[in-house]
Amino acid sequence: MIKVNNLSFSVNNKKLFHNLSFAISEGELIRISGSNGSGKTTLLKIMLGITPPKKGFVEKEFSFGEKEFEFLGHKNGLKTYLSVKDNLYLMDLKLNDKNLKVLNDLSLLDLMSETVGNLSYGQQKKLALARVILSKARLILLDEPFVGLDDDSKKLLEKFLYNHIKTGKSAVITSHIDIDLPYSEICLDD
Amino acid sequence: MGGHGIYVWIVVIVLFTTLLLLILNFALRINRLVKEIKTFSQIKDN
Amino acid sequence: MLKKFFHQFASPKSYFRIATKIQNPFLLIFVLLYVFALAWGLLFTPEDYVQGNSYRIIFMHVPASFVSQILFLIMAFCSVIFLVWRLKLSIYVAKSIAPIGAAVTFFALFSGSIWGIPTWGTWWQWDARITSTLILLIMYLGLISLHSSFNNYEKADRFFAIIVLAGVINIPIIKKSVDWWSTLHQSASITLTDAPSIDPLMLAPLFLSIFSFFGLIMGIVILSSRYEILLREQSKSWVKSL
Amino acid sequence: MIRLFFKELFKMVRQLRSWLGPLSVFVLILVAFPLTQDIDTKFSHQTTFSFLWIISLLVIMLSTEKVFLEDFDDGSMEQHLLKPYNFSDYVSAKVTSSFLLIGIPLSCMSWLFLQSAVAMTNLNLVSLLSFLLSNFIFINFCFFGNAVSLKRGSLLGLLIITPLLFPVLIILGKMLSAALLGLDYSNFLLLLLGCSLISGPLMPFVISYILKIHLE
Repeated sequence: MIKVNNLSFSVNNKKLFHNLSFAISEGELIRISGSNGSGKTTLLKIMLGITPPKKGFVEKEFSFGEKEFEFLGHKNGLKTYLSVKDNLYLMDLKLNDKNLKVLNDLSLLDLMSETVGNLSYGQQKKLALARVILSKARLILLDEPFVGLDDDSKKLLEKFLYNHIKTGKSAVITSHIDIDLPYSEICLDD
Repeated sequence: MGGHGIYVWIVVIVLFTTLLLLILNFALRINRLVKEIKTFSQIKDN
Repeated sequence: MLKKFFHQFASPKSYFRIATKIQNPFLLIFVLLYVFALAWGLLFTPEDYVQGNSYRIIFMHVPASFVSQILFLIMAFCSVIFLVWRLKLSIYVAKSIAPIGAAVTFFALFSGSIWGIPTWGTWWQWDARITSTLILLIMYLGLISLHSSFNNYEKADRFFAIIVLAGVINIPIIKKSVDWWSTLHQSASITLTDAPSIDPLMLAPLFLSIFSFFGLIMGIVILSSRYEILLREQSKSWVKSL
Repeated sequence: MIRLFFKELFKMVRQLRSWLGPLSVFVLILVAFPLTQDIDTKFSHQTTFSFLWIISLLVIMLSTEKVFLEDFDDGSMEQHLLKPYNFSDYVSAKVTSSFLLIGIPLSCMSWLFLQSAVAMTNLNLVSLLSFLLSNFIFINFCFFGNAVSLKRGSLLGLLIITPLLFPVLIILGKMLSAALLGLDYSNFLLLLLGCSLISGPLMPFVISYILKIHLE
């Protein structure tokens, strides 16, 4: 699905990683690990095509423009001065039964008219995750998705990821927290 | 008319001060940087 | 082919080596030449009938205002090379020109103002040339603060190059429009270029002073670009083994 | 594209302070200006016009101060970059919505103030048009400046783009003086139109290129 060839990256002459190669096939979960500042987020951004790599290239089977992937970074992409409902409108999510059921599972249904700025960090994170869960993308890339989630939501996300890769789709996550899923690991520490 | 020599000398003085300051500024900075790099690499070697 | 050539001969390392070698003789020659030109202009040319001695400021003012614009052009040229070929050396040079350009532009404005006091009776006029020079100074200052406000050098370099290019397109436009604007009012009593009755006795030292001042400033540019290279390439092995 | 524009408009309308605030500041300054003069003084055309232009420019600078910062900070700009549509469409949607909510009201208010301050008979429509065009150009350039100095406060970007706006102000001034002298001013109006026709489609590309560098 996506192939990374001899990737190198450095910031102000400081090397982050060198000659990195791997491939993601269908139905695979990749976990990128490494200490702080080892370039996990940067690697995700290179795979997304936001940051150009210093050397090497990323081969994609599909073009990233075609709504075949979904990304959630450290920043949630939510407007804090708007209500949950308005944010869902900005994310292009319709309020049909199926979507509402997922929102109910995330216990966000009671908060629909609440302003996002008044929600807790975990609730905001869940709202942002709702976009990923409802997107039906073939590849999802998550940057530290478990930070700030309670146990129930963590289990829900794990279950979602499990079903996701079960249906032949792929996911890339960076995480410090251990997860109960089969995954292959890419370690950025040398 | 004539006269007005004072203006010329003011400009001359300002010009040469500016040039001198520019040259000194960069020369001193280079010196300091080279010294720093040398001491850092020495500490790293030991 | 061309790219390879550039990368071999315009690497910061070989530039630094050559620059270190030629810098001192270069500076010395042009300082002496400029002092000679100034001495010739200030002491051995006849006094002007209209302006008296004050016209002698021309030997410092004209070179400075000329060089202040040439420096911006050189900076733009370097930026184009950087944006097209990603040649690091060119952006080092461009960046090291900015503070020097600001200093020269400031001096051009200052000497113009001083000259204005005896000739115009005022140290400032909102005339086309002066206004566009003032804008040039502001652009130099803006560029310096722009580059220093980024902590990622590579991003800063690209922004710097883009803004320099925007500025170099801008300068002729501003000049043209300000010219246009000032024609509405009465033109200034004496414009700087139409110095009254330039006779060859004054012209020769004037040209010599422009040439030698340019060389002198280029010497300082070599000096400051050496500093820039050292600063940016600190972690490279060739710098450490210096 | 249209959907995107409505989303941007929706976001902006909901955030009252981003457009209502600057408009109120504009009104307050308009009120303050006559207060500094004697009641009987009739303003000259030249002064009133240049006052209105400069105030519009300042208010637009004020109102566009954080246009990109908000999206950059909460991460929605990254999401826009990854979406199927062009990134420059997002920028032009933003420009258009702020022209609609800030540029057009500013032009109308300037025009109304003009009616009250100086008696204009032959220049009504043209002055409104010149306000609209100049405000459009101002907004485009202020967006450019803010894109450059995204996280460092808008001061830096404005320092660099304000010289770019001088020619526009000079054209405006020339147009006015030609009109007041009864000469043909259509050249200047066409020049202004040309400026906005060039900067309108071109600026979103430049701005999106700059924003992409910021996102790296």
